[in-house]
Amino acid sequence: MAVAKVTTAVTMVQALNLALRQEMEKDPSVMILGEDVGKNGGVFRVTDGLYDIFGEERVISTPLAETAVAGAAIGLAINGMKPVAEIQFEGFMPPAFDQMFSHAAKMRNRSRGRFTVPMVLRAPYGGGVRALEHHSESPEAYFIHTPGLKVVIPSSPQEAKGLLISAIRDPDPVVFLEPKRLYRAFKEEVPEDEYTIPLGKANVVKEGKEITVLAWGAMLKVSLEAANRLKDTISVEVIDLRTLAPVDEEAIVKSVKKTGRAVIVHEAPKNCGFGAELSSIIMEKAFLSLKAPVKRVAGWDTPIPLPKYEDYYYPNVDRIMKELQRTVAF
Amino acid sequence: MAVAKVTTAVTMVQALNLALRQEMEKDPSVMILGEDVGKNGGVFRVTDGLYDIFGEERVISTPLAETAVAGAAIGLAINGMKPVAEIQFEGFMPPAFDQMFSHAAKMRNRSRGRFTVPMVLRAPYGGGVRALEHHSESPEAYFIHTPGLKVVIPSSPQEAKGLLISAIRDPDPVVFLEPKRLYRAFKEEVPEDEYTIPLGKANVVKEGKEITVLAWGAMLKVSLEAANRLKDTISVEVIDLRTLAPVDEEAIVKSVKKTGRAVIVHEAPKNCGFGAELSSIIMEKAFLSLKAPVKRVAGWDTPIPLPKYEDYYYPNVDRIMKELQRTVAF
Amino acid sequence: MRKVLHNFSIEYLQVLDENGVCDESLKPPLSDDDVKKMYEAMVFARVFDETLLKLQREGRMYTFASLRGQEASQIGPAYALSADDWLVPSYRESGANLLKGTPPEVLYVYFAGDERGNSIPSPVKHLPVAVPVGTQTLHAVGIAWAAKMRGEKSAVLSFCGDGATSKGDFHEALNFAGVYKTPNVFMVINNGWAISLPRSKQTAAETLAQKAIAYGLRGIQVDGNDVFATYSAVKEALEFAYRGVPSVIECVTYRMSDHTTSDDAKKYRDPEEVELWRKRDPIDRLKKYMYAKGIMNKEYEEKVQQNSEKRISEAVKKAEAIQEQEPIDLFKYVYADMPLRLKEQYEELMS
Amino acid sequence: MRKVLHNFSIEYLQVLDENGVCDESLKPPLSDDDVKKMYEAMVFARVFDETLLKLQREGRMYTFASLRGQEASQIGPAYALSADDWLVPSYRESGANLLKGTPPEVLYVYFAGDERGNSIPSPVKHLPVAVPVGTQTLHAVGIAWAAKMRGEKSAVLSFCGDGATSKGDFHEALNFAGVYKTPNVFMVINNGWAISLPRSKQTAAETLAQKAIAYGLRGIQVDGNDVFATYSAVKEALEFAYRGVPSVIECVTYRMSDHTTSDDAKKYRDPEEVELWRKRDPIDRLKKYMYAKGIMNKEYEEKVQQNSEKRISEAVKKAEAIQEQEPIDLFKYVYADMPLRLKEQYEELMS
Ligand SMILES: Cc1ncc(C[n+]2csc(CCOP(=O)(O)OP(=O)(O)O)c2C)c(N)n1
Ligand SMILES: Cc1ncc(C[n+]2csc(CCOP(=O)(O)OP(=O)(O)O)c2C)c(N)n1
Ligand SMILES: [Mg+2]
Ligand SMILES: [Mg+2]
Repeated sequence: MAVAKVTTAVTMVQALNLALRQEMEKDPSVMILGEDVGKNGGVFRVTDGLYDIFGEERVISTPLAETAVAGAAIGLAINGMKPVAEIQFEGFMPPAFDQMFSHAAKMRNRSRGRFTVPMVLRAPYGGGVRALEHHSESPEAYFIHTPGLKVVIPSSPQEAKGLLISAIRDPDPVVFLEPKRLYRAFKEEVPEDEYTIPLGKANVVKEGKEITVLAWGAMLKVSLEAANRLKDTISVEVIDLRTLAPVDEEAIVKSVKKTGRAVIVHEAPKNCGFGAELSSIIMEKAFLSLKAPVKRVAGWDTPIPLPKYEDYYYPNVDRIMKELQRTVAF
Repeated sequence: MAVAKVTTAVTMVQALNLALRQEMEKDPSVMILGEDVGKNGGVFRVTDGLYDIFGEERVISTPLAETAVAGAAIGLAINGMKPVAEIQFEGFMPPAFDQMFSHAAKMRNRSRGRFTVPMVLRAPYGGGVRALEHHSESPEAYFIHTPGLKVVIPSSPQEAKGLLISAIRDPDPVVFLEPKRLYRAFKEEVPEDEYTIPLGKANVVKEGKEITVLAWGAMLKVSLEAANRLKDTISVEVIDLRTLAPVDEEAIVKSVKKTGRAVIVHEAPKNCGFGAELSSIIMEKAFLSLKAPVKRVAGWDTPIPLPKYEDYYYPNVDRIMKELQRTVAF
Repeated sequence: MRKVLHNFSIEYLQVLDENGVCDESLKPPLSDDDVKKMYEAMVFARVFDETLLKLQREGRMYTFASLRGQEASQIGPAYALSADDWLVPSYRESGANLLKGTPPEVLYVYFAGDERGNSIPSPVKHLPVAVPVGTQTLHAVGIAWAAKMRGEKSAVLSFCGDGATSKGDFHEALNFAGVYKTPNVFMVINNGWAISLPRSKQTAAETLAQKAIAYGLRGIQVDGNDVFATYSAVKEALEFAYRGVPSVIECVTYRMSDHTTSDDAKKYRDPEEVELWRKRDPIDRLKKYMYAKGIMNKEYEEKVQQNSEKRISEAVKKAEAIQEQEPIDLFKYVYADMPLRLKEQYEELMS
Repeated sequence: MRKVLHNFSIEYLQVLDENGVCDESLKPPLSDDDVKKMYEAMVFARVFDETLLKLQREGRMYTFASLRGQEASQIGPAYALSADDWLVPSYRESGANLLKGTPPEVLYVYFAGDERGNSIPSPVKHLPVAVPVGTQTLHAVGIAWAAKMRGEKSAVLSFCGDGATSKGDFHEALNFAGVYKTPNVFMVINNGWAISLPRSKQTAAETLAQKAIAYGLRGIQVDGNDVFATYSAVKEALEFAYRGVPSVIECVTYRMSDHTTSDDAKKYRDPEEVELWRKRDPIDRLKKYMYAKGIMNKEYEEKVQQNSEKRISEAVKKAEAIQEQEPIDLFKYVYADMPLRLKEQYEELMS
């Protein structure tokens, strides 16, 4: 990452907004579509102000139809545009799923490269904001299990900007999930100039010797907090995966070969979540280095509770600490 | 399973047909809906003849709309019916996914038990029949990752009948995936009377000492074949999981604790497939028994090729044998 | 040969005009008592709404979708239902839900972020709040279809918004209803906005009622701020529904509040438009009629207001006194029987 | 007040009647040469179809969807396109695809189960076969929208069936087209059946053309076995499209064959119905017209047939001589760059 000189402290929402603006300024084929992304600037304000700058031709509030948002974006991408489509909440991605699964993911392969789908499907993602039902889901595994899609989840404002720019420039369809509880949780110095963070490369956020934590999105901070609280007793390495598909297996294997232990943290239900894939990768590629079983701290295998009880649901610092301790003591 | 006395040799298609007929005779609230299930008897003839017996009120060829098939089935189930909905091919389940994910899976939980969805969503599933694009998919992981759904995949005519009857009687929504390459692949003696095979219980199909193979659907036979070819050199235990959600963890763990090794076989893409979950369960619950890493023999992480090249794609006897040998030799 | 194959038309119905003047030739057969009950339900809906907005601002609740301005679009239709008919609401039909029989404390519990608020007490026939826009129209078709199969005299009244008409689910639902002649009445509440998208940009169709034509259904547009029109159109549609003829009813009304408590409508709409609609208030309109008719006086008006406030403050008390759910309740309703894995996860949570 | 708000009507167009008699007042401005080209394309489509059905029976191909009977519904529309216009087909538009410029050997390679048959040679502007019914209508909207944004004079002609009109995707596509005034022409090929479901049970709407009304689009029904009518309706619709007015065109035609080679239509439909439609054959009809007009004679007729057969047998030879794909081709087109995991999987496959 080539970090430019001028930086400003911004939230993730602002960083994403900046990324969109700069890419739209640079490349006239970049356009935004989705529910309420226009004058309203999106329900989380990620596209705030872009309508005023680029007009209703390039920042388009669509009718209420997620299948169409994805399907039209595919057509736009095939015919030379670079659509950045927003699904208002990840809980409303399922109606867009068929188009992503049947077409976005397969068009390049189907046509042997004649037609390609350089689109981004953005959505606020995950829980922790006391939202209504269907507004706190973590559907990354559905997309990861779909060959032909890339899946990216940023963990901070700086990450968000660099990864989103890379996603927009990527020649393949990218599902870009934005942890909504990080949207305004903190500010970070972010370079004003454009920069990219390569897709497919993980980030070792904290080095350690005894155990590896694999996390992404909002769970990164929670994991880091757990690692820090344990700093006097356990040397924890924390990796931010950033791109979940294709995932950076080399970084994972390298770390676990060093530490011999791993815990994976995610918000999505445990059963068949991405944690399972990561655990299996470690099993397959670092078995002999393992001193303890790889464990998953994840959402329960239940629907996500309404706001009053959501704290019971998501992995928290305590649960992660407990698992780290148990694993090291194994 | 209480096996009745009179049996007949039937294909899986016939066994499923019999199950549907008997449940419809027994319970007037059981009904069938889906594309071409009526007079045409379904494109694979699973519902053949039922239209003539039960009439167009209970065996309903619907308009071409998978979202509606699932969504209307939910309403029917809420209001006292037991709909068995067919999706013509698993590749067209994605448009039904939102209704299954957002409502079928959550209605009981959402309403604290006031409203329930005792429906079955059936579909032909998997590859190996030289079909068009979208007709050879294996989408089980999407459903398994969705709490509130059950997922069942039979591996033979006898299994198919007993499991489908259980699925129809189950008080919760069941996704029932039928390996289309087994539909007419072989006949098996099947009890004429109704019988059930409990959901959530795996079946040890072949006992063995050195390595466990976990498989389901069409991969069971392929796995058994691999095991048999190796019978003089490796003692392979083969388990048919039957129900993938909730999966029979006890049976899996028991077997792997005995054998110390495991290979999982599935048609779906490897990345984040159900094999990953199974590998993780073993990691978490039988780590100390493991003599070698658990391996997955699965579909590649690519779209499924058109018929001419599909043999390159699916796990076959050779690939399984190789993995079994490698794992035992580890 | 170039010829006209088919002609279609869409009608508009208004019974009470903006000044509360009633077109007696169209007035549905409602007794003065009925009219009072409808008025009371509209006031109750509004007071419920105002109370919840206040409590939300105080942080005692989570997101809430106000129904202000849409009282006539909810109460007229709900009043037309019999106990055997079903109500399938979206998230904005608190008024209809209350009239259908869900106690206010239950609804409040829902908006306070607790699943028990979606546990509609038996035998009240209405589904829980549906958040994914438009999806509930398909449930409405399935429920109606089941009733028809069993030969019950029971129809299903479902609600969705102007935004929902753009969803594939809406389309597939109307089409199924047409093909299976299910006893459905599809209310389309055109309140002018889908969050920030004005009706004019939701679809190029001149009316939403004409969407019925695509499915061979009955379609009509009504003045959604006129409780006689909404009642009458639904009553008529229910009669058709029992005979297997589904209808679409577009209610033209207005969302007076922000979309929800998370929204700020000032970002995208003109306050003048809101002002315009304030003059068309559905409660004021009915009140004018009732005063003119002599079935309303100041005393009654105040009493209705006070009773509503009292009933709601009692409900809030009751709701806030509800015991916390137990952690086991997270796991208990996922399946009829709790699988091993959920038992283990519950233990892990408690450890 | 109960009043009619809006009136709508749906027209029907036929130019050549069943006996090949032309309504000259409606005849589109086509030269004799144009008519011959259309005739040739129709015959070519039919011979292609017959050849593939034969090869399929011989086991040299996989599933194939015959277009027999629908030649006029494909060739008229495709003939109306300019090279800058896009064609977005379903799986049954081989005739249109060939006319648009995809070589027959490429199409054959597709039905022989090889992805390279979906690699439409540049610069031919048509998408690969779309199997998931109705989904392609949304791609058509996106492509048209992109063209409009760039100010190109390019419209998109998409095809879907009567069955597809029930899908949510179709609804959302038409609605988007209406809102964004995209240059789209939506052909709805009403061939009477969606596999085993007759048109009458697909929707309760009297026509499929009237579905346009739900979105404020132009809608017209045409005789789909009349190539002048299909050409003319599309030509007109393209002119509207360039000006930002999308259209729906219902072609009433008939699927003479089984749904696909995997289907057996005898299970569900009356052979008399098929017989009835045999008399309405679109090629025979045009032939009658051409004989009467004096632009057709036996010699020409035979030559067209022979040329078609020759061209196709050459194509089949070419197609069957194509080299096998390499296993690496399974992995090469998943992403622009092959990720590590795919490289490893390729190695595993080759080991
Ligand atoms: C499928 C889906 N997409 C998006 C949303 C987010 N959302 C909630 S309400 C709403 C607008 C709905 O508008 P309308 O149907 O007119 O109903 P209204 O809110 O005006 O009552 C949107 C976009 C949702 N709940 N469901
Ligand atoms: C979404 C989807 N559902 C089901 C199918 C299976 N299927 C293939 S063609 C077909 C019928 C299509 O009918 P219609 O749209 O009228 O087109 P036609 O085949 O008559 O050309 C069905 C059900 C599919 N391909 N896609
Ligand atoms: Mg609205
Ligand atoms: Mg058809």
